[in-house]
Amino acid sequence: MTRHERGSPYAPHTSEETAAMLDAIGVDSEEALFDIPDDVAFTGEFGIESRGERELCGELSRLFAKNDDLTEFLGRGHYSHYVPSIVDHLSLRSEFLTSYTQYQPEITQGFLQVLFEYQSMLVELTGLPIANCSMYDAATGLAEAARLANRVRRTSGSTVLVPEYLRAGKRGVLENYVDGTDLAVESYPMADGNVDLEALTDLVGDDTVFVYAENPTVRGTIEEGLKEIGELAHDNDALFCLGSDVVALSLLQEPASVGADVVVGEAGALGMPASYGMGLGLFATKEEFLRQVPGRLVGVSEDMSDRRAYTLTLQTREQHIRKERATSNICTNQAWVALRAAIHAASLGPNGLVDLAEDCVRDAQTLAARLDEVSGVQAPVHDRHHFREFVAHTDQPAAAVAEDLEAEGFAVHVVGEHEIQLCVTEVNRDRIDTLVAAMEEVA
Amino acid sequence: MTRHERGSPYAPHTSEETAAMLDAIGVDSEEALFDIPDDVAFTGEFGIESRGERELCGELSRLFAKNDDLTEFLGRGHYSHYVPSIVDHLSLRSEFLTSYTQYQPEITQGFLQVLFEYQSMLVELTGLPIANCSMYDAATGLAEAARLANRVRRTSGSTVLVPEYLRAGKRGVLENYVDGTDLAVESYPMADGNVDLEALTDLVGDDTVFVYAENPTVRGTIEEGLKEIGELAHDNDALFCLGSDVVALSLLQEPASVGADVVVGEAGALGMPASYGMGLGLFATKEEFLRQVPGRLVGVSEDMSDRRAYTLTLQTREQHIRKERATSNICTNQAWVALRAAIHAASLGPNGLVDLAEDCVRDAQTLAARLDEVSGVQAPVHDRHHFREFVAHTDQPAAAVAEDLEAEGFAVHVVGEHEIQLCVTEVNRDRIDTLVAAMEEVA
Amino acid sequence: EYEPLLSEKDSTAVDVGGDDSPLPDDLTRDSVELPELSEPELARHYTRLSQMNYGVETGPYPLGSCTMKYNPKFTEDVAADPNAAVHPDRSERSTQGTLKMLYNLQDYLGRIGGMDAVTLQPPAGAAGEFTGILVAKAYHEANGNDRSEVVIPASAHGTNFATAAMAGYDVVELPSGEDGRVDLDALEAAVSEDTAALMLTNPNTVGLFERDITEIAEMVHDVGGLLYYDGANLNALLGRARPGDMGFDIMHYNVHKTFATPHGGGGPGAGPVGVVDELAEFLPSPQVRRNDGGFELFDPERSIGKVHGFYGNWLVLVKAYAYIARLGDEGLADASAKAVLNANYLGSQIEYDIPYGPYHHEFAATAGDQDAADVAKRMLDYGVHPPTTKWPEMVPEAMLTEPTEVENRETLDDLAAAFNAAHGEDDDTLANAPNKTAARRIDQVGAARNPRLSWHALDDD
Amino acid sequence: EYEPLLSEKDSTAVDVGGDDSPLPDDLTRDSVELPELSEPELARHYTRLSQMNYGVETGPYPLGSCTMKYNPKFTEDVAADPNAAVHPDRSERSTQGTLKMLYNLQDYLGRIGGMDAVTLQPPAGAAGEFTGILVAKAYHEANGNDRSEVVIPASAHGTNFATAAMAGYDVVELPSGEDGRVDLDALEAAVSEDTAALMLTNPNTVGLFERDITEIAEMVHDVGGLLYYDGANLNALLGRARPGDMGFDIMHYNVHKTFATPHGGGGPGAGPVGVVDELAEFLPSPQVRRNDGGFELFDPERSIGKVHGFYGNWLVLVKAYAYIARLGDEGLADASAKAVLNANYLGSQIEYDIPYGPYHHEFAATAGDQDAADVAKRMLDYGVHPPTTKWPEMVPEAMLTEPTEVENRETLDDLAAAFNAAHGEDDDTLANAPNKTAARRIDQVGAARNPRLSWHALDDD
Repeated sequence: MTRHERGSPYAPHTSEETAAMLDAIGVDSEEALFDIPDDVAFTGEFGIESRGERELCGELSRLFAKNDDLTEFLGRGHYSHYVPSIVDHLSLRSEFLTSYTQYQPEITQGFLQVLFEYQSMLVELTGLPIANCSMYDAATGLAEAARLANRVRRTSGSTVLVPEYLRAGKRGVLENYVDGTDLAVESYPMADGNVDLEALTDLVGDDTVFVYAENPTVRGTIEEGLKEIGELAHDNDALFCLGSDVVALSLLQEPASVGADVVVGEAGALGMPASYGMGLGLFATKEEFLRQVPGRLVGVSEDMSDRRAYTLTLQTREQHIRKERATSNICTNQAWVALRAAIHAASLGPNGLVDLAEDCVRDAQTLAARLDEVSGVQAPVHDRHHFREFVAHTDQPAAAVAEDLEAEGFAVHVVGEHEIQLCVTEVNRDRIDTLVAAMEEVA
Repeated sequence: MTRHERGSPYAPHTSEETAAMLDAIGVDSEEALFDIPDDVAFTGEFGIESRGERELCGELSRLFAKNDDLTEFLGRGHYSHYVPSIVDHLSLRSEFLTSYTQYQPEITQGFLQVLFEYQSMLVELTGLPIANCSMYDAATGLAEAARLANRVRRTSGSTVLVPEYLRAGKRGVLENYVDGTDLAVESYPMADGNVDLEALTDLVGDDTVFVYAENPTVRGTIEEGLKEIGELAHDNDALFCLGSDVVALSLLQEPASVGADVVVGEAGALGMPASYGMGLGLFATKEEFLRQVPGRLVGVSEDMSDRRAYTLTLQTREQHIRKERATSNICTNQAWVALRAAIHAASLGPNGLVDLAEDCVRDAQTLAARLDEVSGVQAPVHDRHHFREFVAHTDQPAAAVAEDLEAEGFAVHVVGEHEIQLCVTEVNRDRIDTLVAAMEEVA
Repeated sequence: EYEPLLSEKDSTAVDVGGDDSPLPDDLTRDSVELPELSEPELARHYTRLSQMNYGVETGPYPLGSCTMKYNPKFTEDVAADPNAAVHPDRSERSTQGTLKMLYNLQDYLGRIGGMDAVTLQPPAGAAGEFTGILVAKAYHEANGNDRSEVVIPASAHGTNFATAAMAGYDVVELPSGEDGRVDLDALEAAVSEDTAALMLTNPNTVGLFERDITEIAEMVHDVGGLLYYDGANLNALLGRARPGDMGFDIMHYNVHKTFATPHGGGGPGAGPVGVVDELAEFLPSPQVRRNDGGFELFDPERSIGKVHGFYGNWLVLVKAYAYIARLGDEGLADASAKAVLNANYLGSQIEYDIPYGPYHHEFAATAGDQDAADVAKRMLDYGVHPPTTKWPEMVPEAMLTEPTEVENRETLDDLAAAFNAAHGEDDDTLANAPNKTAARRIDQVGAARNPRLSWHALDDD
Repeated sequence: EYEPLLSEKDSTAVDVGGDDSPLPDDLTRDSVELPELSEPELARHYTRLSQMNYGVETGPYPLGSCTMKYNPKFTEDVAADPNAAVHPDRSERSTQGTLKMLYNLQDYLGRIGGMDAVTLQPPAGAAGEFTGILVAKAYHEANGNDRSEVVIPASAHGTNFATAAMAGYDVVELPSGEDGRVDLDALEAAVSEDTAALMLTNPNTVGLFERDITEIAEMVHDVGGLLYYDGANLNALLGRARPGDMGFDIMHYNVHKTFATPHGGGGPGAGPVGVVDELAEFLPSPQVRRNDGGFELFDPERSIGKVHGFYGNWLVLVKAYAYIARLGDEGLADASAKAVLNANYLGSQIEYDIPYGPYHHEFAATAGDQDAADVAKRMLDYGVHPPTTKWPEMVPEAMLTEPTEVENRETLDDLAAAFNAAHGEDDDTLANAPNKTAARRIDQVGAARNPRLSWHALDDD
C-alpha cells in the first residue's frame, strides 16, 4: 500500500526520493536533521504495534461490540434525534471535513457561509442578535457566559446563581472557569421541578452578577416563570442567562421575549447521534456585549470586486491577537458539528423543526402516562409540562429498577433514591411498548 | 422536511410555485397536462405506503438482519477482498456517483480520466492493447466475446467450446447471447481440475470458432496448458478467450503471452464487497478487433486549446449510433464499479496487488492442508496449484456437511455429492481455525 | 486545472515469481508495472478528478430520455448495510432478508407497471430489453410459431434496434406519423404473421402519449405478436397509466429515471422486466416466491435461463426499492406530475420551437438554423448541463429536454435563460463554445481516427 | 460562482402554538421563520459551498503551527461505528468497549509523551492548556503554596497567555534569545517563588529545539514551579524525544497535527493532558482504570473536577486512537522524520531568508521588504494554501511554514515555486492579490467596523 515498507503509510516518500531530498538539503540522513541533545533523546520504544487498516477496523469493531446493545431512554443534556442521511453525506465532503480554520477567507468562503448561516439560525431561534459559531458544549458555554458577566458587570457583586437541579458536570465546568475570578457559584432552590421564584427572589440581591435558569430544566420540566426570573436579575443589575437546546428553542418561549441577556445550551441535539457526550455549545447574546463575546464570529464584508464575502471578524477579542486580554482562550471550537447541526436544521425547515419539538412534548407525555399505569411507578413526578424527558417515582429503589431494566435491554437515568428519569424522542419512540412491558416486570 | 405535505419529498415545489408555473403554462391543473385517453387511465392504487426516511432505514435494517450472520468461504466467480476505506469515500463523491454517461466530455473530464486509467490498468494486466470500460459481469463478457468471435470468424464453423466445469450461470448467459446466431455451445472435458488437453485436441476442429478456458478455473485450480490451448485454437482459426479476474491476472501468466485473443472475467474482485453477485465484467482484446469491441471506450484527444482531453470514442460501434448494426446493445455498463476497482487497484499498487495475489495461493494451500488433516476430509481434490479456492472431498454427503457447517456459522459451496468447495482470502483468513474446528465436529 | 494520469505520477515495475513465489515461474507472469502511490496522493487525485466532473448535485441535468434526478442519500446507506453484503451462493435459508426484499420489489414493480410477474435479473435497461425479447421469442417458439421480425418506431431508442438484432430478429422500422406518434396505417403495413413483437415507449421519445395505444395493441395482438414496453419514459405516467392496462405484454423498468438510483457515470443500472401471466413461465431463473413462512428461489417452468451470471445488480435494486417505499403511491404520482409540470413550464419559457405536443415529461425543441450540438456546447458556458441533441431524428436539430421533478422554478428559469442566450448567438460563437469549462471543445474525430485507449498508447506518441 | 444564502432561497414563517399545540400559548413562542427547502436544493447548496472551500485533499496546507495533514479515511468509518454511539450516562457495565478504548488511548498517550497519567476530557488544545494550568494551580494550592505568575516566552501561542489569564495568573513574558531560543538569563530573571509554571513548546514556534531544556527545567523546578509542555509541536519529535524525559510535568497533546484527526474547519478538536505521577491525583474527573476483568471510571483523589460537561470530544478521540494504532512505533517515528525532512527540503528550495535554525518540522521565513500577508494572498493565486503570516513576531514579516510528512517532493516543489514566484513580484501585484479565487481580497476592517453577523443583519442594509 505504501512505497516504503516500514514507516508511516501516509508519507509518500520512496527511499530514492528521501535520498534525493536529503541530498538537496545537504545532509546525510534524516537523523542529521534533528537537533536533540543526547541527554533528552528517547531511545526506547512506545511498544505500540502497527496494525493494517483491515486488521484495525476489525479490532475496533470487536472492541465496540463489547458495549451492550441497549435501547437508551437517556437525555439530561445529551440528546438523540434522527439525523437525516444527507447530514453525513454532505458533512463528510473532504473540502469541509479536512479544512482548517478560515484564516484565508478567499479560499474558504464555503465554510464561512455555512457558519454564517448557522449563526443566523441561532439568532432566529433565540431572538438575540449575536450568536457565535460555537462553544465546546453547553457547560463551557454557560461558564463563558458567567465570565462574560464578570467582564461587563455593573455591580460590585460576585455571586453566580444557578439552579439546584443542574448537571454536576455543568456546575463543575462553571466552577473551574470562574476559579480565576472572584466569582462564586451558589444554588437556588427548585419547586416541583421549576425555579422556586419566591426563594430566588430572596436570594437575588446586590451581590448577584448572573442568574442562570434552564428551559427545559435538566429534569425535563418546562419553566413557567422566565419573565419573572429575567426581571429579578435585571432589577439587581445582574445578567439573565437562559439554558436551552436548539430543538426546544423552536417551540418554547423565545429567550429575547423573556429578557435573556445570554442564551447557552446544546445545539448538538441536531446533527449528531449519541456520541458519549460530545456536544455543540450554542452562545447568543445582545448587541451591547458583542465585543465581550468569546469564540469566533463570522461576518459579512465585501471583496475588492465589491461582492459579498464572508470572513472571521472581530478577532481582536481572540487569543491569537489579544493574548492574555482575550475574551477567552478558545480557538478550535466545534465548527464541523455546527455545520452538521445547520444541515440538519435546514433539512427540517421551520415546519419540521416545530413538529419535532411538539413531538418532544407529546412523546414525553405519552410515555409518562403509560408508565404511570404501571403498578409501582408514578410519572411524572413533577406536575409540569415536559419536554422530551421527565422524572418518575419508583416504589422499588431506583438503582435496582435501572439495573433490572438494563438486564432487559434498556438504559434509564437514576436521579434519586426512588427516582428514575426517562427521555423519549423519535429514535426510541417505537420501543415504548417494550419498555413499559419490561417496567411491568421489574417495577 | 418538504414544503408540500403530500407527494414526492424530492420535488421542491410549494403549492404557490406550482400554481404560478401552471399559470405560466396556461393550464388550470397538473391533470390538464396529461394527454391520456380515459380507457387506459389508471384510477386504482398501487397500495404502496410511503414511509419516512427514518422508519424506512429501520425497516430495511431489520429486514437485512434476517440474513444469517455467516462467515462465508465462498467464491466460484464472486470474491470478497478487503476494500480500503478510501474506495468508499472517494467513489461516493456525488460528482462521480450522480453523473450520467459522459456525453458532454468538456464537463466530465474527471470520470473519463478515471475510466481511461481503468482501461490502462487492464491493458497492463492482460497484456492486450484494448480494454473497454466494462461489461455487466464476467458472464456477459464471455457471451459478448463469443459474439465478437462470430463477427470476425474466418471459418465456416459454429462451435463455441467451453470447459466442462463452468458456472451454470455463465454458460446460461452465453447460450442466451448466442441464441440469435448460429453458434452452438459445447463442453470439453477437464482432467483433474484443469483442461484435458488431449480431449480438447480431439474436439477442436474446422467447426470451432471460439475456445474458452479459465485461469484459475472455477474450481480454483491454476491452468498449466494455456499456451497449448491457445495454439490449438489458432491452428484451427478459432479465437482463444481466457477467463480470469483482476487479482489473479496480476500473478498468473499474462494472457498476451499465452496467445489470448480476448480476456474476460471479473474485475469486481477489487472494489466491491460481497454484493450478491453484482459484478464488473472485464473485456480486453487485440488491436485487430478494435472496431468489433462491444461497449464503451474512452480515448485521448485534444481540445481546441490543444490540451489533452478524454472522450468516449469509436461510438459508431454503439447502439445509439449504429442501431441494429451495433456490436452490442449494451449502453449503461458498470462505470462506477470500474471506478471503485480502479481506486482499489491504485491503493494496492503493483506491490500490493502481487502480494494480495500471492496470498490467494498461500491461503488456499494453508486451508487445504489444514482441512486435509481433518478426519473424513481430503483436500484438495485436485493435485494442482490453487488460487483462492479448492475442492475438498468429504466422506459424509457434502450437502449434509454444508448444512452442518451453516449451523456452526459457516457457508461453503456444495459442488458434488461428496465435494465441497472453499474460498479463502484476507477477509476470512483469520477464521480458518474456527472453521477447521467446526469441520472436525461435522465431517 | 490539468490533473496528470496516475502513470505520470509514478510507474513502478514489480518482478513476479522467483524464489519467494508460492508458484513455479512457468505459471506466473514476469512483471507488473503500475503506479505505486500513497493514500494522500490518491485522495487528491480522485478528489481533483471529481471536481472536473458534473453531477446532479452540481446542477440540473436535463438530458432528454437519459436525464438525472436527485438520488436520495439514504438509499446509499441502506445499500451499504453489511447484513446485505452476502455471497450469491449462500443458501436460501440463510438469506431470507435478501429474498424478502427481492420479493417485495418484484411485487411493487408488478403493481406499478400493471404486470403479473417481474424478474430483477437484467443488469441494465438494454439487458432488460434483451430479456424481454428473449421471453417473446421463447413464447413464440413454445407455440411452435417461429417469427422473424420485430417492429420498432424510427424514433425509438437505439437499444431497441440493437436488442432485436442481438436476439436474431430482423428489424422493421416504423416511420413516425405526422403528429409525431405511431402512424396506424404504417403499423398495419408493418405487422404480419412474422411479427414477434412491437417495441414501443409511451410517452414516446418526444414526450407524446400514444393515444391510439389500444388500437395499436389490438393490431399487434391480432397478428399474434406481442407488445413490448420500453420503460424509459414510465417516469411520466406513475399512478396515471400502466403499461399492463394499455395492452403491453412485456416491459422493462428504468430504475435510474423512474426510481432515482444513481447512474454512476454510466452504470451500474438495473432493468427489471415485467410480463403478463401468460409469459411468466418464460422469465429468467431464478425468481423469488413465498413458501411456508419464508421465501425461496425457483426456476420458472420454461425459463429462458440466465441473463446475468448471478442475480443482477443487487445494490441498484436495493436503492430502487428504498426509493419506491419512501415515496409510496402519492409520492410516485406526484413525481410524475411534477416532472410533467417542469417540462411544460420549461418548454413555455424557451424561445426555440417545439414542433410536437402536447408533451409530458420531456420535449424535443428544434435548434432551427443553428446546430443543436453547438447550442449544447454553448449552454455549458452558462453553467448548466445541456439537453440531448440531434435525436430523435424526426425533429431537425433536436434538443430533447427532460428536467425531471427535482428542479425548482428558479433552476428551470436558469435553464431557460441558457437556452435563450444561445438562441440569440451567432454560429461562430456557438461553434467555438465552450470557453469556460475545464476542457474546451474536444476533437471527437481525431479521437476516433487515432485511437489512444490506454496510457501505454500515449507512450508511443 | 456566488451561492445565495439559504434565507435568500426561501424564508417561511411558521406560527407556533394555537389549538393543535401540546402546550399552552404562554409557554410557546409566536413563530419561527427559517428557510424551508427540499433535499435536492440543500444537497446542491452545500455541495456548491464545499466547492468554495479548500481542504487538505484539495492541496497542501502548510499553515505553520496549525497545518493540516491527510486524515485517513478509515478513521471516519471507525468513529461511525453504531456500537460506539452511546450516551454518556450509560452504566460502566454496559460500556466496556468505550471504556477500554479510552483506557488504551490514555495508555498510548502516556507512552508517547513520557507521562504517567493522561486525561482525555479537554475538548481542544486550549482547553487542554487550561486543564493543565488548573492542575498546576491545584497542586500548588494543595501544597499551601499559592503562586501568582505563569512565565511564557514571547513567541508562544496566544492561547498560552489567554489560558494563564483565564486561570487567574499574571503573565510574565519571556523575551526570545538571539538564537531564537529561551534566553537563560532572561529566564533566571523571570522565575521566582511566584512562578506557578513555565509554559513552553519544544521545538518552539520557529521550529528550533530548546537545547537547554534540561537546564530550563532545573531552573523552574528549583523555584518550585512546574514545567508545562504545549504539545503543538510534538509531531516533530515522535520517537526521538519525549516531554516527560525533558523534565516537563504537564503537557497537552495536539491530536489533529500529531495524530491526523480532521480539523473540520475549526473543530472539534481534543486536548488530552498528560502529567507526571505527582500530579495524577489532580486530573479531571473521571479517569478510566482497569478493575477485575474490565474497566471503570474513577475520580482522582484531589481532582480539579470537570473541564467538559461529559467526557470530551469522543469522536475525535476514536480517530486519534485509530491513527496511533495504525502507525505504531515505527510509523509515528517515521511521520516525524518525514515532517522534518519535508520542512528542511522546502526551506532549502525557497528564496526567502529563514533567520533561525536548525529547524525541525516548520520554519519561519521572512518576507523581508514585502508584506507577508500580501505574499500569502498572492500564493493563493498559485493554487496553494499559504503559510501562517506575521507570527511569531520575533521574525519580521514572518511566514511560518509547516508542510507535514504527507506531501511528496513534487508538491513541495510546487509550494517552493509559489513562494519564489511571489518573491519576484512587486508590492502592487501582491497587494491586489488574489485574483484567481472565488472571492478576491476581502475587506477585514470593514467587516469589523460594521459587524453584520446574521442574515437578519443583511435585511437592514
